[in-house]
Amino acid sequence: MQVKEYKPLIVAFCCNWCSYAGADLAGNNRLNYPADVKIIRVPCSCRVNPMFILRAFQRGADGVILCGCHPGDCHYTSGNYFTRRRMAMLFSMLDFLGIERERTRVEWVSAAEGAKFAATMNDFVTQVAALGENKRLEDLRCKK
Amino acid sequence: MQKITKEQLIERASALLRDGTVNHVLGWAQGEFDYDITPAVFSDESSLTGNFVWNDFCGANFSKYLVSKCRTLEGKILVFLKPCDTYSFNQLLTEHRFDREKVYAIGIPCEGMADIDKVKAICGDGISSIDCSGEKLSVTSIYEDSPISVNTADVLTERCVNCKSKKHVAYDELLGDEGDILDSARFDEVAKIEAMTPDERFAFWQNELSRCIRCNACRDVCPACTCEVCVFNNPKSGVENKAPANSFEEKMFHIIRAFHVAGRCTDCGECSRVCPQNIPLHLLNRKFIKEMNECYGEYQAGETVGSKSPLTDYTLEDLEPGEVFDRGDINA
Amino acid sequence: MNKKYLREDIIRMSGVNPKKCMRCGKCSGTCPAYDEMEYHPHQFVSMVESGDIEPLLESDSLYRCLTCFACVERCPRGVEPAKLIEAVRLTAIRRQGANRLTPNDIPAMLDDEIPQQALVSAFRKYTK
Amino acid sequence: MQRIGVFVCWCGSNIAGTVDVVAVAEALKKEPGVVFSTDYQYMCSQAGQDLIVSSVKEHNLTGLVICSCSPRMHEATFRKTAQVAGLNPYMVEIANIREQCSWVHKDMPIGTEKAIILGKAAVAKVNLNAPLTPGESPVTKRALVIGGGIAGIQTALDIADAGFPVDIVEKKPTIGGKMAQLDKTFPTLDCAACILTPKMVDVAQHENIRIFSYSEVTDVKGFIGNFDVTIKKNARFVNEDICTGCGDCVTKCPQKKVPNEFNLGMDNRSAIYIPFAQAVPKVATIDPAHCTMLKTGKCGVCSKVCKANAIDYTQKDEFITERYGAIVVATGFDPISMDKFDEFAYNQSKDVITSLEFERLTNAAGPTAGKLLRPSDGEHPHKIVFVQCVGSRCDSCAEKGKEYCSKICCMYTAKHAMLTRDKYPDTEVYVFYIDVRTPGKNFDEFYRRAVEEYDVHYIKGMVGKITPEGKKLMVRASDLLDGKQLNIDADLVVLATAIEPDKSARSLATMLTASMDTNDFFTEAHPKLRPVESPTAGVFLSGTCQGPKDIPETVSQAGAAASKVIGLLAKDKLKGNPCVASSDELMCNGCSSCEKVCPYGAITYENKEFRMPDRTTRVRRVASVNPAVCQGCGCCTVTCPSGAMDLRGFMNEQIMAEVDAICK
Repeated sequence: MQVKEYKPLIVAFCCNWCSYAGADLAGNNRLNYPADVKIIRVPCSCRVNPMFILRAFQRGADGVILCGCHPGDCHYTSGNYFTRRRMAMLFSMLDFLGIERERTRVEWVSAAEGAKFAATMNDFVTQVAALGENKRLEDLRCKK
Repeated sequence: MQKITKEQLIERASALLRDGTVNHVLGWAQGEFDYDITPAVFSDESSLTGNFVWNDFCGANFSKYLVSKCRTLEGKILVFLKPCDTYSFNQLLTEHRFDREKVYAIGIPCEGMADIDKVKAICGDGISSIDCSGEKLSVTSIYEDSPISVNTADVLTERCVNCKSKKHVAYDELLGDEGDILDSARFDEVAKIEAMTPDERFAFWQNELSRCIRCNACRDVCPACTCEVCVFNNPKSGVENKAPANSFEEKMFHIIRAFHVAGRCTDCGECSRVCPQNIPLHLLNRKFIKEMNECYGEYQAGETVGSKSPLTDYTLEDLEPGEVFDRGDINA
Repeated sequence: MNKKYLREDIIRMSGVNPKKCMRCGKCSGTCPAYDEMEYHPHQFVSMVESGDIEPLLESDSLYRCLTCFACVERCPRGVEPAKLIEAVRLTAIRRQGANRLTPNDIPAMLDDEIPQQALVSAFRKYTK
Repeated sequence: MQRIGVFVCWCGSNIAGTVDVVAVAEALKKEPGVVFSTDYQYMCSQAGQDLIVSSVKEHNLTGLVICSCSPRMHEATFRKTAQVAGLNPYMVEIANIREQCSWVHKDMPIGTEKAIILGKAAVAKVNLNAPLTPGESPVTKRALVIGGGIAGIQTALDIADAGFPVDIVEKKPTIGGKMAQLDKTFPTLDCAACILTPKMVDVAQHENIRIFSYSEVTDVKGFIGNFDVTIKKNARFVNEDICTGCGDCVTKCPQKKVPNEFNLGMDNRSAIYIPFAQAVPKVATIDPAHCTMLKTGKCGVCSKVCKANAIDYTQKDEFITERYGAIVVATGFDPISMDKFDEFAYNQSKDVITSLEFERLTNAAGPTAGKLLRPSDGEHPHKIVFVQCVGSRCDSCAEKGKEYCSKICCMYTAKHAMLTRDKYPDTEVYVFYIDVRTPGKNFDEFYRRAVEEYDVHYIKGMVGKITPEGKKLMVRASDLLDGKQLNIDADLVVLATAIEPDKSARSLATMLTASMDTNDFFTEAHPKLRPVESPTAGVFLSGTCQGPKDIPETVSQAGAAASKVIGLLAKDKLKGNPCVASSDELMCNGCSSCEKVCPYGAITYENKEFRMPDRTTRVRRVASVNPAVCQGCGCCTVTCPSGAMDLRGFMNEQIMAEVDAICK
């Protein structure tokens, strides 16, 4: 019998203007990345509340990645600058609590960077898969 | 022993009540024991002389009380502020949480507050009274014949050992001497945890936070937690939760709480003081403060009114979240 | 000495970032010792930046700089060429054996004949 | 509870090739709220849309989930479909199962599984969707242009020609700005006055344009479509409506020793003055700081000679409040002060001048009637040195000049050098440069002509020091290419000074809540795609207030800003984006955190009375979001500690539901 391959669950928050469009471009160019990545569309990376990220982990996500416009290119001029600070602080706090820092990432992906989007997702999935299941953050009640 | 005496405070407060400058006094009152002092509102001279106390156990930071008291009490309120309380006072003003016009703030010097658990560790249980008037604490216990003498320095609370400032950053009137901003070692403990391996850190916090009983005392006392409705009480927030159900929820609670007060926390240490489970909650807040200081420049919440916290600000050259880890590997 | 190491050492000693230079030549335009020099202030900046330091160390130009700081004062980019020249000069002096001075060495040198300023400036030089 | 219909699109084989669409439709049927689920070949086709409309009616649907291509592709299409079916367009959510599923995954079971999860997330979100209606606000069909230089003039003319009334506010007594002071313009060498003054006249005569000269904006309230602006008309002590601009008062005024700012202090004017002959409006202005009558009450000559009886010594500053739909900032620039640059001896010698002063010296209407004469002794200079990049491209730590390149100096210096050589061939001209930057149509050709045809000596190297020696100016510089130090005994030195935004720009930006960069240039809403709009809705940028520019660039930006304004004013009502932030007043702390991160200044605070459960009332400070200004980024929602601030269409609850659906 074949051992079932471990599949990580990745939640990706993508800003509507750059990264979500970048993900669409990856699709247009048929650039493959694992289906483990599920994208949630937000208007701007600065819309992502740390609570969403914690909630994802709580409900069993193995990794969370946040994608936004490159600094300086934010559709709303400054949103991703705030994201950068907030996420730097949140991730550093998660690390402080002993949660693997490889499970979180912020990546700037422009609407033209379909290839970067696919490469980033491939890389992130590999990185999270190497860590195995997220045991430190999940809420056991929520796991089937 | 505190340098300024209870009598001096009562005398000044009485004078201000008498001449009508203030109508109420926010001060400390005797609890069941000498060491469980509670905040109280005094509205006349006789209650002041009867119940007002000031000793080494008057840790409570009154700034937060102003938010509700300014709404419910008529007239002007006198508040006594220790140096660390003045930072919370300013921070609350920055956030427009109370009416400055309704408050008369008297800055009072503080020699550090005593930690009853540390006293108990030395003297054991059964403490019946503590006399703070001498150089040393004189502790009377039902199990001992004569009072035990305890060095104040040995029983200071953690926040006072690592006191960040003896300077008052806000007041209408100052009693006693003004102190200085101190070079404290308050981030040493954070650095120690940072130096652990991720597994050790996880184990450390698992051990600490699993004791949490979600009594919400940390939140309720925190001068940064003055929300009209707390997200943990709000069914629409998605994180509403009244009791810890498992190992993650208290982590979620404490991470979110620390994040909500990040950049606004003045490091007054009230959260750890009131925690019945003695969880070092201040370390979470200090981690944020240390991180923000290192990444975005020194910032002390409440130092001035109207300052912009690092999380509501940015520069074009800020570190990327990944780079925050790379700057001198903290796991090395 | 390794070329890269030499460059970094001079940059460290001087505290100057030669990359900020925009090649305007105002330092050389303002230099009162220009005609005495084989290499001019702007060349010091650009040669240190490219790591081409040996010719500077061997040139007399090092000692023609009056340290008048006109170049430092007028540089629009805040590059401070005089400090760079000073660092190259120090490197040359160190190669000749004169080396570091620590506070402990001072008492032995104290002498009524030596002016205080000489000691202070020597100390400043040799501790860099 | 919603009644949700799920529509799974095949997109031919684009989706159906990798995703089992029937299985997806079947699986989603079991989700809470879903009452109908189906699949179809092309959902975006007319037949597909008809299917949606009929299903809505048949099954009484309240929300739609379309599993199809990217919402960036067809969200608008399906929203319209929903509207046709009688639903609120914002009751539609799209699950992107093409670009983000079938096109990037090859394996059918995996693709199907993911498509189902994406569908579930969309269903979870629609369950919490609420109908949204875009807010509407009226548009006041009048524009305000702040600044009456060439940028403001061009913008105002373009807007006025489209039929909308425009007001220009200019703080000087006349419009015209810096261009009115110039002599000739590069690279074509047209006379500045010849091309500018007709435009000034057009402005004055245009039925749709009002000019508030000698006036400034003191207060701005409101938002896009509805700005309430207070304009202060400074007292000029002359009745503008009666003054004929005959100039009798100017000639008769006994106080004639006032430095003439139009000629940069190189000659004098009288206390009552008209800045220059072609001024618009051509009316006199009394300078209260120098008028003897106003200072001592004794004189009154101008009043006596004025045949129109226009002089009014009792005139007061007047405040006018007007409502505008759009505001264009065209505040322009000034050369920086030379006070910190001792090495160039600007304050020591009259013969060291700035380029703008040089313009006046060569201008036929200038203090020397166009003859190039040394300001110190009126002699003809034979050796002229031009210094480029004075105060531009400085490091910030040097704290003297500006970090940026001022952009126009290379070209106007080439122009000055060329014109000098053309008019006075006996003059030797040197230009000291760091780089010569000539990106522009016919720009490099122009510069090469200066070098090749007019023998201007271009020397690479910055001037280090200028020392006045007798009648000469000793210019010391290094020639970096020849490797030698030069000492030139010049008769005249011209400094190409850096330009900076007008001093009034900073306070104006605060009034407009428009953002600025560290150099006080206004920032644009998007550096590439929205270069003439400020991030603050309804505020537009024209000319050098946004960054250094030459005249052609300024005029094209002015036209672009005008077209944006016309586009705005052409609308009767502004329909906002309904996905905007809103604050729950019952939960708001009034802490001002959200205001600090809002890039649009959409959040304000008010003290509001609340009835408490115990029937008392309490006044609390709460935030309110102006939906006409908010663009819906959601930054405030994360900053808000109490969670009072939420974003419509992307509510906390909705995103949490999506997270839960994905992680289930």
